[in-house]
Amino acid sequence: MSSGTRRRAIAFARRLRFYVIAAWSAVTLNFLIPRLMPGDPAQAVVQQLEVKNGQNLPPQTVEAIRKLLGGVHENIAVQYWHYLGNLFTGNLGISTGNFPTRVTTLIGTALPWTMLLMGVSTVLAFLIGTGIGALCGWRPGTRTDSVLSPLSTFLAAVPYFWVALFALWLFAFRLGWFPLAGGHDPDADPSSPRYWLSVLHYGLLPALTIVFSSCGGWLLGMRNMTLTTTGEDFVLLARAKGLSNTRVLFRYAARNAMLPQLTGFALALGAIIAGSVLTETVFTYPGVGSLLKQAIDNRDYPLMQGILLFTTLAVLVANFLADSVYVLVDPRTRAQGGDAS
Amino acid sequence: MKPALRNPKVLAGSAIALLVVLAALFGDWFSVHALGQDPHTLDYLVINQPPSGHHLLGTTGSGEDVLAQTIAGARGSLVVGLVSALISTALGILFGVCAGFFGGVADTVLNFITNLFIVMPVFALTLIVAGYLNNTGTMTIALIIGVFGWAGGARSLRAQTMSLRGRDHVQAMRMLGESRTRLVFSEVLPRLYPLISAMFLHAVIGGVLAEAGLAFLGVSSPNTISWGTMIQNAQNQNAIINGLWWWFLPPGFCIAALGTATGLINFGIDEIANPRLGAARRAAQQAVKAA
Amino acid sequence: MGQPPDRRSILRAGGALSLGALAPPVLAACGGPASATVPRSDTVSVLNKDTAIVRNFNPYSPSNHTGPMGRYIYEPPLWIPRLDPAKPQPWLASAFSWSRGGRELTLTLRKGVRFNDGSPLTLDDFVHSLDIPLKKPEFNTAGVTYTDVRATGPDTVVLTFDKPAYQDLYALGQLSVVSKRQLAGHDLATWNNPDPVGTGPGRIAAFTTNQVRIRLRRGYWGGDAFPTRNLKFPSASEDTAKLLLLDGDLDFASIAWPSGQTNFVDRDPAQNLYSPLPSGTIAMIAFNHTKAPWNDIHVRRALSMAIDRSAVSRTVASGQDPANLAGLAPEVYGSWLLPEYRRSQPLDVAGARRELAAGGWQIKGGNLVKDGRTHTVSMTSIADWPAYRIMSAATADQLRRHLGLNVNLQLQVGATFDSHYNSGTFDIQYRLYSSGTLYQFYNTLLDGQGMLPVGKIAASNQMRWKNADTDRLLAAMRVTDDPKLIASYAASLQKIFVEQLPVVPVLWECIWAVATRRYWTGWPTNRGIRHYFGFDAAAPEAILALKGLRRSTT
Amino acid sequence: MTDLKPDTETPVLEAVAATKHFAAGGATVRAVEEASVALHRGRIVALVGESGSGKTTVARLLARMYPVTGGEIRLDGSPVGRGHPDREYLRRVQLIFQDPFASLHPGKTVLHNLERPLRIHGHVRDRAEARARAAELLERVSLLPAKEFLDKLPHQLSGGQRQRVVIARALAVRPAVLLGDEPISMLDVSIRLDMLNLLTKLRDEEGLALLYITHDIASARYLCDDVQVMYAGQMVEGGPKEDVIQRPAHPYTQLLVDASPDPARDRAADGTADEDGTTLGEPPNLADPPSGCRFRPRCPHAMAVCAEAFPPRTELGGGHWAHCWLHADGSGVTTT
Repeated sequence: MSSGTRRRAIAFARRLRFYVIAAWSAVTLNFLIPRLMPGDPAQAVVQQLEVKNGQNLPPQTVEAIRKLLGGVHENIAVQYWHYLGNLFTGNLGISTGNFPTRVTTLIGTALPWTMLLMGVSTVLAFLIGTGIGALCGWRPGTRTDSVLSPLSTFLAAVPYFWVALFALWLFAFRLGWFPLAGGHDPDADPSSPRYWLSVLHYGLLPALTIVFSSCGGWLLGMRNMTLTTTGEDFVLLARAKGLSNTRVLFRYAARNAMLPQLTGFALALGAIIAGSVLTETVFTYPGVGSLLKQAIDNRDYPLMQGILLFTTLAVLVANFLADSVYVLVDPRTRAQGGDAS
Repeated sequence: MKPALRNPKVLAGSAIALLVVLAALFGDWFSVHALGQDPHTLDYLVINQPPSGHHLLGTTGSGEDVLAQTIAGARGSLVVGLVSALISTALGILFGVCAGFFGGVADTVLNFITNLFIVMPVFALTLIVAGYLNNTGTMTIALIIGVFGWAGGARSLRAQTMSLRGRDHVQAMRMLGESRTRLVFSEVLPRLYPLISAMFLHAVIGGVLAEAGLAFLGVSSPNTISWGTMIQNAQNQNAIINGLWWWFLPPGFCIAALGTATGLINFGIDEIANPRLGAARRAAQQAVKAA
Repeated sequence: MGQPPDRRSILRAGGALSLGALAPPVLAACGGPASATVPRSDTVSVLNKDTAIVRNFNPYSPSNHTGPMGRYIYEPPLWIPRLDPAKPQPWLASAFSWSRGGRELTLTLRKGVRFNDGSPLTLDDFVHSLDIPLKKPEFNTAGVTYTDVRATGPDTVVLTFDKPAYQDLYALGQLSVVSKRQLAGHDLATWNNPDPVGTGPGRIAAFTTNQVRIRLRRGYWGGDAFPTRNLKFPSASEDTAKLLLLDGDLDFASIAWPSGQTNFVDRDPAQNLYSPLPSGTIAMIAFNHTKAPWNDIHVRRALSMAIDRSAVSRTVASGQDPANLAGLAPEVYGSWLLPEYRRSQPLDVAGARRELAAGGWQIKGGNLVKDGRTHTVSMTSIADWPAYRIMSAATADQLRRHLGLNVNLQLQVGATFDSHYNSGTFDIQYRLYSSGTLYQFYNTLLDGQGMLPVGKIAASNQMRWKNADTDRLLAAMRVTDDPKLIASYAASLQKIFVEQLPVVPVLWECIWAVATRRYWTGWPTNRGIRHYFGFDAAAPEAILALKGLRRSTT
Repeated sequence: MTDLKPDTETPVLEAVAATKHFAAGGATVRAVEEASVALHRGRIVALVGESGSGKTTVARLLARMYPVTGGEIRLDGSPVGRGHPDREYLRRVQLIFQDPFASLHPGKTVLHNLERPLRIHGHVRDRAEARARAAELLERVSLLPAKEFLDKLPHQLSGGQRQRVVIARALAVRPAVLLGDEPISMLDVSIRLDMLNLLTKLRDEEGLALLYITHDIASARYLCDDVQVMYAGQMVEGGPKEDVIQRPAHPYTQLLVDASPDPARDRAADGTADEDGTTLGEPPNLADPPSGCRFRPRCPHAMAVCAEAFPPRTELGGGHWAHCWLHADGSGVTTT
């Protein structure tokens, strides 16, 4: 079907157009937010140093810091132009909180940790939640369902960091099963297996808290989707045809219920960085979330800006990929061409 | 309303929610007159006291009565939750219903903005904007949470409105000469109420949680008592490490209880609105599907 | 409450559980370079409070997070002892002398100093280091005030000042002496200097984002008498640091631990140590002197008299005792402090009421009233530190109890709090204050010359104190190095401070030392402190304090 | 565009060569091509065709629910604009939807449904009057006793009762034209006849012009005066009903008539032949329709010329016409 291919290509182009405009909007928003907000990074650095040294800084030092970190006084259009130019060359500026380190260097160091911790636990939470959710939705009202579904509602309402702090207190502090902070054994040599085992050990508790807190959402979503789908004609038909329960569940019901779950999953993957702030703050994990927290504490605007931009683009890319897969997979999107914007 | 209140889930949820609302409205009066404790008083002679007859839930590291603070926190948290939910629901209706109903250029523009906000990392944005705004007041925080949190609801509403717009009864009223404004308010909106109320409840607990998260990260109004700032203060003063569970546990439990209450009410509404599954929930999922 | 006593053994068991039987063979297998890891008992482990550090040893960065380890690499020309900042000591400059009435300073470069890359410290390096803040004022993070640097001999450098600068030596204690060769070709505004070259004894041995190891080299100019060559700086939050201290993973941390006595010291009094160290910092009430009623001495005095400082002191950790009248900590400014000002302001409610009456003030409905005009009292304090929340609330409570004054206490996050202070847009603030030498102490706080109008961001005299006597005394103090004259000016400044009360000192602030003697002894305590250590110390102090440690014999 | 209608008076409502194309996901769906239909006072025109033939689109074009892509709609002989219809237009033309279950707001009473149009068009001034008029309307559609029905909610009514309410609601406007989009297809077979009689009554007693859309030849034959047959968006044949049904000129009409269970012709061999046309084959994809005559791929008489162009209108006498090359030759009127 050449017209089908063409239609798919058009749908694709439309989505691409949306994401390009969205990316541009995000980039521009990112440029505007710090310029619309009051705040003075030099002041933040001065305050930080005064706290660190326990002393007020001499006026000359304060002057020097103002010169070093003070604002740019160019025309805003010129600034925007420079900003775009810098973006294309991968230059996100220099962190004021870690002067003179490049923002890209900081994000680059922190990113693998976040990807590792948040990526693994998001995938785990998704798989576990979706699996149990499909079972609950398939047989609503069973004991598993009647316990797990309300429990998930409760879990979704408990502040994540509160659970995490409690877990940290119980398992790391009272019981001592896990380390209290960090991402790896600081004394281990990065090339040794001991180091990698320590990475596992250090990451386990944070990962478990994420899985614990977030799989409820997947569970509920999948349960309800499965419930809806099993009421639809094609599933009833499949059941009437006498196909085995498992076959109907996996071939028909779950498969169709999965589509919205997958979109959610793409969103969740994209939101990993943003979601890592609380986890990494609680567990002092050396990822982008901690970096963002640090940036906010230090009023490190270039770093905040860089992380925000990076995060937004990550979400956009994840969504674009999910959308693209969607166009290929979902028969409805194929038939109608859909509209992304 | 009657069948709703006969549903045990709705009943339980409403009871908890009512308790929180009462605490928010009359909590200060109750604390001062019934408990004899002012949540704002720092009694620096009794710091970090475990629960006792005088301080039923003990005292904080600054000598505040934890029970009085927890009751006072209901107002702080609920105000943020309600205000942010009002803002996000209003924006959601504005963007979602307008886009879905009027279609055309309006839809293109509004839906683009909606999608843009959906793919933005909302929590990070909220955090950063709140962080930029330094000494933020409660209302500013509620405003930020609301302004960044409407897009998901708008998307559901748009999908639902589009489907309603195409329904025969709406088209029929339109063919009778009904004005578009009246169509929105009398034909479309009433049928969205279950979805909107579910969205609103969801947004309330979302706002409470977001405020707590922001407070935990140090972005909060330092002069307001909310469950979030209580946890932040407890964390700041090492309540966990020092074993001051009475300080740390109550605010978290309250947030969880309020969240569960809204969840129960939503569940109940779903069950009433659609014995199989709530129309609202389905619409939300279709919205996801449509993405 | 607290931790179960057997936590350590459980921790070990947990570690064994999780790493399982794998751990020993793994350790054995990777013998080679990894096992070069120094045993804990041969390492001094000091807390680095920054939780995420960056390999940034740029000495001009105002904000590098390399914390205490930088102290073992870069050294300054002079040492400004924290406990007597008015008496600078030679460091890399082996001698210094003033000429031309305080307009020229001659520094003599110490001989035989080598950088940690083995190259010698030359006069060229020295001049270059002193010259950088002049060539690039934005890198003047040390705050120097000289206008010219000139080598005048094989090992002498002359710094020229516009004005007599006897009081400006402090900056030379902050400046890092760097290797010209290493800096060559690098843009200081973008360069991280990941492998720093300095004259200090240390060299980076290993760097990760949560721990830095320093190896002390042989051939350090100051001698080799270190108890060990291995230092490590684990990064941890203050909470985590407490647990690391309990576990013996940290030897020393400079953190406040309000329950430190019960939760740490009492657990093992022979080994564990928690001590406040004097810092010369005061917690005080600062007034906006451009505003009524704060520009009225009677009101300020009444406020000061109505505070029971020992009651406020009891609300915070021990060691934060009532400050004396002059606001000069005896441990730091002891030689200047007039005996009559050593005592603290006692609670004197009757006196406070008399002062108010003398100024024509009444208290009605919790507010200050004079000539029919009502002034509400609003005090701001910093929200970032819990101790300040408590202290300021206690202070406000004192005023309510004793004068019936309703103090509207608002907490502000640090940045907002400071920006209001700097622009003079506040009523009264409860804040901490500390600044270098005695001259700097008064000058930064009270110098009325070049006072900025309200709304402009000021780096000194943010309270907008305008007093001709103060200005005259500070100006005179700047241009003399006669100890007798300086002492008399200092006495007059103290008198103004005590009588005019530009600020109301409330409590002393402390630096807290938490240490364990499990591996090392000789930690600084409030009894017999010689040198500061850890985060708050300057390079010479840190190096000397390290030399003062001894291997534990227990 | 001359008409050989038996009735020469100006049609109340008319579609002239109306064309509608929809854009859908990058493709163009050619739903209706140059369709013409004229509605006269006191006459019922049936528009017959299978699902997807474009008959509903024609009705909606006439109701101006969306604008025509080409051609025009004329009310009382004068062309109307392309925008949303004004109240004046809606007062003259009313559309009745297929599904009586969906076309009433589930939360609104019968009275509310009737009151709104009365109020919108200023036919009543107060509540009491509205109630009285609403009761009259219900009596006109034989929903008796009218007063009892006024306060009922849609779900308390049967399908037939609802469709009567829907018709009453349309009548409340006092229209000249009623467009019925398969108004009886969702109703129980037992009450369909009642509804048809109601429509006949409205034509006869009130002189309404009616467009009756159906896929059911039998009901068209029972009810209407004229029949027009649509296939895949094109009008293929039309004329007085007996002419068209008894002597279908277009192969598609023949197929349709043959498949119809017509008791009159006693050919109800396959009574299950239904609207989905299991016996009629598959309709073409309107996003990519066949060239020329769209019935060509299914036509037993297909010729080469059929692929080249859509056949012109051939008058077969007595107002009977067809678009088919079979007859175009015979008449000698050939245009391309």
